[in-house]
Amino acid sequence: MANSKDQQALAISLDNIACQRDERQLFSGLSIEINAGDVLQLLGPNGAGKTTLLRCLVSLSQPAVGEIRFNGQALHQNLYAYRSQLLYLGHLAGIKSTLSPAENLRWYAGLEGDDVNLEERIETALKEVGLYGYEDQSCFNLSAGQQRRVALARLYLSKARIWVLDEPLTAIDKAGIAKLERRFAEHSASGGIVILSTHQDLKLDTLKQVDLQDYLPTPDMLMGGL
Amino acid sequence: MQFRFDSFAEFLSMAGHGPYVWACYFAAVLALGYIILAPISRRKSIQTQLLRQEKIAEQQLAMQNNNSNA
Amino acid sequence: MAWQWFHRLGSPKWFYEKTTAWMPWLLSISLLIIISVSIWALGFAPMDAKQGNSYRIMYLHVPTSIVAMAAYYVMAIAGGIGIIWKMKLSNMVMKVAAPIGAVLTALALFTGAVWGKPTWGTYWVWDARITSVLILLFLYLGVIALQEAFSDQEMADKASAILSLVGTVNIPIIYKSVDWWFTLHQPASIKMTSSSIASEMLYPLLAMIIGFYLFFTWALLSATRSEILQREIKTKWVKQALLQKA
Amino acid sequence: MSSSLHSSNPTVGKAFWATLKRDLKIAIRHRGELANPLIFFLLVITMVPLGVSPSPKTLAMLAPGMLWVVALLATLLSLDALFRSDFDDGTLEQLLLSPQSSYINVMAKVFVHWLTTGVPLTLVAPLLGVMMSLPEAGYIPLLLSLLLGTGSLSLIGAIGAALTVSLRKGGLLLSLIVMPLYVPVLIFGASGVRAAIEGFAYNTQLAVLGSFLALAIIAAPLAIAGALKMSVNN
Repeated sequence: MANSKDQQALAISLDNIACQRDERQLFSGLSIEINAGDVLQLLGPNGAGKTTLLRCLVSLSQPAVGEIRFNGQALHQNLYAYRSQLLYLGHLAGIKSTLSPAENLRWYAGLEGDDVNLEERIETALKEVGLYGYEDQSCFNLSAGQQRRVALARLYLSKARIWVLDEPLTAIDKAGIAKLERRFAEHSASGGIVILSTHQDLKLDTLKQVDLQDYLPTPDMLMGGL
Repeated sequence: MQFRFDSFAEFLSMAGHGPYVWACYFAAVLALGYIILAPISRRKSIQTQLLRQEKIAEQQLAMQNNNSNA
Repeated sequence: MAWQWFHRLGSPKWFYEKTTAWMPWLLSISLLIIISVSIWALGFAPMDAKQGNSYRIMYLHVPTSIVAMAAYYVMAIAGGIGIIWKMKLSNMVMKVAAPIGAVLTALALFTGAVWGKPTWGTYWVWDARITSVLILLFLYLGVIALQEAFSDQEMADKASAILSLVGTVNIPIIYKSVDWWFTLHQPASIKMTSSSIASEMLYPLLAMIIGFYLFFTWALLSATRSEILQREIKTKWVKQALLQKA
Repeated sequence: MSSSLHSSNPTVGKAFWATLKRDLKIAIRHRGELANPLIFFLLVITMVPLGVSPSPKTLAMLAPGMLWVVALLATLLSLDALFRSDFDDGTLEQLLLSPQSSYINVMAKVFVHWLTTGVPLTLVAPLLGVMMSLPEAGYIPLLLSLLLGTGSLSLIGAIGAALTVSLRKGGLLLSLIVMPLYVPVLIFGASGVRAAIEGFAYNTQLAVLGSFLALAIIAAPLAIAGALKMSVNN
């Protein structure tokens, strides 16, 4: 099954997107094409709307104007296919502190319905993020950075091809960042998509950058053109 | 069709049921009156809100003009 | 074509301008009906053999109960349309229907209770109809409280739409259950609906029901218009509409 | 239900089990909190003889209704926490993003809620029935009606919990919006027990409770999922 999916094309297109938050226009007129193998970095100061855009991209919110399409179809018409390919790491880590790292990852794998060699893969994933030996500790004993790494272990576990990551590099040390960069490169080389927001400089060949400040709404739109 | 009561006092007392009947109709007047007045007073408050905003905008505009003149 | 009409109806500005002309008419006709039937009911209607003069309250109680109930459905349907078609106007109608419905429900409850005193000798009887109206009031208060609790208008609209739709599914069940519960606990000794109502009394009652429906329509439109002004306060046409008259 | 869907899509059953297992594990790790609704149930029932009268006759008369009302309140108390921690740590949005219909995951969560509140409440109810001098004929119907009824209570209550999860002070509001919706369940639950005590058949009441549960299983998760989507969308 995984093989047939690998051959499928992946294309996300944003068509003239505008987002607002609390009645304030954040950006508008944003059109991007994202294809298999792309790594897209969102730039912009705090409050520019990076998180809002990422939440629209995973269909947790809807843009005020415009449409997001997956393989040519609007997201809401294609939701199952889209979400089967999606991995989202939000502002909140999505880790239950009562549970151990392994138990958290087991739940995520269960949601994907993917349990082939699960225990082995969880072990490798935790090893990759430097949490080997912690797999059976409760997460509330872990530090903030370590909790963040539990969430990042999903990047080594999941078969999803579209990664949408909101500030994945916060609270991660230099070595960890280098390792994640390599992981992004691998993912992009195997035909996946990475969309992330970060202030770090990434050293990747396939990197595309979008600065949300280039899409600030024009003054007359702010005044009540809505 | 005829008036069913002999005197006004009788009309008010309604053979002992007067207080109940009148209380109900009085309550109806209050309720309907509230429903009628609420949107009107709301409209008024929106109007004053808007006027205040306009005033502030005018003031800012005047200040900007003063600054540019100076 | 039909869709064009539907979208225009969804435009607050179009709605506001279109309804301006109707408002005085609706209000005056409805008040005319309500006031004239009230006068008739108070002074000219024949006395009921069993209940005496207290039955004159029926001309208030029955129409308010009916309209209070209908208002809930109007609210829920508006909420449903707001969720499915994301129509702004529909959300506003839903929001303003709740307080109007609650006031009418409270009035129905009050008149029912006061009517009970001369009829049954006590203000409060746990009879099926009054209990149902009381629960209807709670449902309204829930929707209003939920609407108030959110600072974000869009979330408030969605939340109260979902709640009122859930309530709509529940209302028939609640009514049937309460009916069933009542027959279980109270043998049919207290029965307040007279089995056959004389046409002389029936027609004014029907007129009153129509009057209340018209009044509710006016109230709904009027409150929606205020809500439109509030939510669209930043647009040019609202500024013009409000400042010209000031 | 999950088995029929299981055949059409193998991942649906897995998602259901994954969420079920996860929530059960969390519930077991927080066993202390599991006891809270039960202790509340016990405390309120203890207050009744103190506040009303210790005479067995009076208590027996109050027992069916009292036991049901307090079970209902205990369920209400436990509801606020149903989605709260998932909302706070971000797993709620992850759950809603899973490719399976949210129906499945929501169902799993509510099922665990029922297992950890409805079932224990049902199991201690006979004990409290003794304290309330419940006549002998009432125990079986009390157990059955609570078992069926608490399922509906969990499902309906979860709608309220989902609507208020993004509000910091949602607790009281939750009770306010959910309680009117509980009326039918309360009426039929309590009256089933009463009918049995008075020597009548109570299968009508159980059948009605069963149909409420069926309706709630079909419809409530849709409302819950919609409400959760609204709550995370900000």
